Amino acid sequence: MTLDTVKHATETPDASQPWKELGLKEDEYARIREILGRRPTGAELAMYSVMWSEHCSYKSSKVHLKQFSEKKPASDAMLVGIGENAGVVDVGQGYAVTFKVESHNHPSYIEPYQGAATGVGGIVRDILAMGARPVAVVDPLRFGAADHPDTKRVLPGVVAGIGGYGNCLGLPNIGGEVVFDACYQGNPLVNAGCIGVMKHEDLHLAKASGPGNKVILYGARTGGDGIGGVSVLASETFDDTKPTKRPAVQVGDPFQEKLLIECTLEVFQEKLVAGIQDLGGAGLSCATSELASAGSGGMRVDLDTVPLRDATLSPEEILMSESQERMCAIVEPQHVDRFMEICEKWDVIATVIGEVTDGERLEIFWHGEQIVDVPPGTVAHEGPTYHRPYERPSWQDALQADDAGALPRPQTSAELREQVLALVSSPNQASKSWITDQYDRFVQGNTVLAQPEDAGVVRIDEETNLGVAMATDGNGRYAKLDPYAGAQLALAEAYRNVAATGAKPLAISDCLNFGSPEDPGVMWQFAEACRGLADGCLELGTPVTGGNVSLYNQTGDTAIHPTPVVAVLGVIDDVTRRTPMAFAEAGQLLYLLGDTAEEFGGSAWSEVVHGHLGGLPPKVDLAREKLLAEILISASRDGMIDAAHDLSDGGVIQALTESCLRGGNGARIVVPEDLDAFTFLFSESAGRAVVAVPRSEELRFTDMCGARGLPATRIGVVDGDTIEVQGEFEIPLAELREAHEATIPAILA
Amino acid sequence: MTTRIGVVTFPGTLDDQDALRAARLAGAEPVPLWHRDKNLHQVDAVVLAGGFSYGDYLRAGAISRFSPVMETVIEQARAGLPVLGICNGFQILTEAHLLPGAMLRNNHLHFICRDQKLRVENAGTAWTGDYEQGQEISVPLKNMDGRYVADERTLDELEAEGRVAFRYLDTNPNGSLRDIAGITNAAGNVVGLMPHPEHAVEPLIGTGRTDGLPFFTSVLKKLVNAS
Amino acid sequence: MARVVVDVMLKPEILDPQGQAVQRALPRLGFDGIADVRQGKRFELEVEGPVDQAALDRIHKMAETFLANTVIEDFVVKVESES
Amino acid sequence: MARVVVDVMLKPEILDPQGQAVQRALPRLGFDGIADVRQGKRFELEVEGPVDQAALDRIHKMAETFLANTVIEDFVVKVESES
Ligand SMILES: Nc1ncnc2c1ncn2[C@@H]1O[C@H](COP(=O)(O)OP(=O)(O)O)[C@@H](O)[C@H]1O
Ligand SMILES: [Mg+2]
Repeated sequence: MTLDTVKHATETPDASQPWKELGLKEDEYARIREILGRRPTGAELAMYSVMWSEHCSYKSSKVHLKQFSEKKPASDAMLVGIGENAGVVDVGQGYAVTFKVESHNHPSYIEPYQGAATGVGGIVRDILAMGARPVAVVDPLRFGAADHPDTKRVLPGVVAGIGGYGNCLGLPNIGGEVVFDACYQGNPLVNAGCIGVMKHEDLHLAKASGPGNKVILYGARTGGDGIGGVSVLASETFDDTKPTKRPAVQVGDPFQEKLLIECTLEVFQEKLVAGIQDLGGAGLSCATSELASAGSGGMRVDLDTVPLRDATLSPEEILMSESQERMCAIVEPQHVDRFMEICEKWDVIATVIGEVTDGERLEIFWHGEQIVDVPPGTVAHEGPTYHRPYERPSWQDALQADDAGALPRPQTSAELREQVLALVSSPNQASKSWITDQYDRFVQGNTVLAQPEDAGVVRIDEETNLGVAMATDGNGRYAKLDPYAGAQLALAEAYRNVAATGAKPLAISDCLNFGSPEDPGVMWQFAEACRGLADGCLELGTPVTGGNVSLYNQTGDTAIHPTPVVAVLGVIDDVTRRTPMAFAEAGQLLYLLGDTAEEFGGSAWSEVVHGHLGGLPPKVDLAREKLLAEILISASRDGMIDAAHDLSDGGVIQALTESCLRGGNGARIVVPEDLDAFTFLFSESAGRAVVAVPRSEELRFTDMCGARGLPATRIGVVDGDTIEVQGEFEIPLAELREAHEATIPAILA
Repeated sequence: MTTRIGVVTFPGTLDDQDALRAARLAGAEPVPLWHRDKNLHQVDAVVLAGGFSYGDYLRAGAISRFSPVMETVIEQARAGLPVLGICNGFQILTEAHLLPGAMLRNNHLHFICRDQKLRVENAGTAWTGDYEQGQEISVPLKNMDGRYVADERTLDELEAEGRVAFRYLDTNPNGSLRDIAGITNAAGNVVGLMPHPEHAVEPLIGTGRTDGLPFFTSVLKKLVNAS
Repeated sequence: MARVVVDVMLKPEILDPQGQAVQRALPRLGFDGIADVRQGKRFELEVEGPVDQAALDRIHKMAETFLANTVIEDFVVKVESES
Repeated sequence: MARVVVDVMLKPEILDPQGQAVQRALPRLGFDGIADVRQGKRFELEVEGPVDQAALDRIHKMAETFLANTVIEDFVVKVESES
């Protein structure tokens, strides 16, 4: 096969090209020809196709995502916003934190272990590329029905992959989610988040400037992994009949990544890099074009110098390869030797593959012949923008009219008790420790709180006890009923979870998991969720620092529930003041904060007892969320509460069960006068939490709530070894524990 | 003079920083050691920390055992240098035949991370002097290959000589024979265990207990008394 | 009882970090002249009854659906001993 | 280049939970008549130069000291292909 050089392309303008197979549309191909003033070479076509794919270019989503910038709340905390590998937030004392959530949904369905593992690897490199030391990971997960046979294939593999990779990197896993719903049957959601910490001055940006600076590729050798994976996997639902020449599955090597992390942190520390970029989706195509276009534009790369694992790879394939555990650094010539020494110290292969030029074009050569000559910005940033049509689905009204409030409620105390046990033992409400015990939560010795606490908290400074907190949440059932409110409820819940530990929420990242954007109904869900999230962030004062969009999550024509997952980052000045969720001390008083209304739409109760999804999700009141958070933070700082647990799916009874079991103490509960027992126990009204108040602090605490206008209702006391709801029922903790903890092992064993 | 506790970093070691911190909190001078460097830099004791050295790819500890630093550690351990192997460090010590037996994949085949109860069965080693004989402690356990095995004769010998240093209580988390969580060599200077005392040295962090700190204070006292 | 062995190896184009780690360690241990190492799994099955074509077909099926992950692995079935 | 294979299996007296897990799963998947399963490792080494007795001795040594842990494992060295 002759090499398709730039010269050859100019001479053979009419040669037919596989743009369609590469996922490009006719007008996109025409646009590439227009940009170049000729037909693209094979290598150029590969680069454009992969960079203009949905996954890399956000072509369907970006018109909606821009609200996150347009409606950005004024916040002093933001150091770097959307657009970089990850956003960066000031957390005080000279520290900055970077964090992000990404999806690896489709690969994890095909090969659960490796798909999930490389998902963790990718997000960790993103964080590393900002100049930060990764300090913790989180993993929001969604699977098909718990009792479906395929869940038994997918879930253990995903969990083992996340654990296998994260544990081997030495990153504590401090939180996440596990949700089961038939809508994710053929399309599990594997989202992974990472938090990194740095000093302000260590911030590194992905740009290549300074002509003469060297482009260094370091880390694993390049192989045939995931070639075309980005465009094929992310832009269409996969059908496994399509023949693939190269493996679509990438295999992760966490050991290599651990070396890459240590090596990279050391070159940062010695200030040897001028710019840096991780290699993720679209591999070298992405890294070189983004580095060049964010810098002054000019870069020359000799592609034949790239160290290969497979000598038969063509230049196009090398450009598109998604081999894991690679990074690309821009290094001034005088630092190259030292850079190489550090790589050698860590057994990391490093190669100068090119240099920054004073031109404005990205030029790539193969054995001396030019195969790419493009303006890098057109590859990296000027991909197509779609204004896809969207429309409220015709079924939405009927769904909302199907009010969960009309479902039959328990008639007797015995029935109520039965439904409590059914709830806390249902797969979605049951303990997830079978899963989370496979994750190392102790490594690095800074974990203050981790699952099953409301938010993970890690210490970032041993001297001052400064710490950061993170929680991730998303409720696809709520979002299906109302995507605008659903997105806000996800935000509110994660925000509340962070505040419940005593940390102040600062900023968010998100992972927006939706069906096909070519379906106007799905597109409407997406647009609504973005609007809801942007409006919510503006009101709560928590900017969106970055995130990820995963589309085409569907099986055939059936999309998953719209599933916006929100990660909220918070800061806590003194981790010794953190509030855990366990009711650890008998005699402490239990208070319910917030208002409880009859809200059952999308609730766990409606799902578990009636298999029902309909009506409206709980009402969103962000001003109330803010007030609740302020109270929780003040109370933690001033030592007024010993435990706090946010209320979300499953309502009061779920929260009481979790806090009692964790503390090994029971509770005597009195139903508040203005509520019936059923509503009190099962409603999912937002903006609420349960706290345990030492008697000595009761007055101070209730005075504070009263003064600030937050309803605080005394609902009982920590006591005994049962949960007793007076006048209704009593359940021994042992029985609750069995119900809560046996479900998941029984399904997966 | 302060006591110097060295902690070896192999490629893929994860808990080296924690072990250095634990040494510091116990009052020792923490000294990082590097796998390629044979020189132990006059340390008075060595900790082989947890992690996945070389990815644990062949067998846990199998590749590290052949590193330059281990040549010196093996030699000096035989001469009486206190050496503590935690988790991956324990695996390295068995691969290096400083301790008998071997570590295999957990019987349930999963990585497991939990707060684990142990009984200190031998409070006479270099690393356990600050515990009471029979004391029950709780420290984090986290591993994939934690199942201790040895042949019957070796096990009987370990028992007879009081060289089972720690035993799992309540549940055996990985199928280790005779509930063995940690062992010592005959001289009592080389100790290996799967659970992680270095993760239990500060209130509020991890499980919030400090049950692991006596490992580090024990060796300190022993060394100070000896000098 | 007969022994049938199923060897499962990563496909050649798939990264084998385990084999690589072994290979990189060899020269340090003084073993030269090994150009490549791949690490895979070996299953030894004790089969009841005759190992005829039907039995082999079943084992092949088992290897394909269960012992190997054919997304990333190849396998070979061999009859090792009959008795 | 020749291929030499080193098969490493747990000693028979050592519990093999991986093999057992496979065996337990088989009937559920509809595969009967497998009395026992043991899972081990297979190393494929590409050897440079001639695979003479000296080379085999070296590989045997390598297996004994490194590829297998003879406290718990047995191994077999086989020349698979010469070229
Ligand atoms: N996949 C997971 N990885 C890590 N932690 C998880 C995972 N799934 C759930 N958790 C943790 O379990 C606890 C309970 O989860 P969940 O019920 O979803 O919390 P909440 O309802 O408060 O958001 C939380 O601490 C959460 O972080
Ligand atoms: Mg919570």
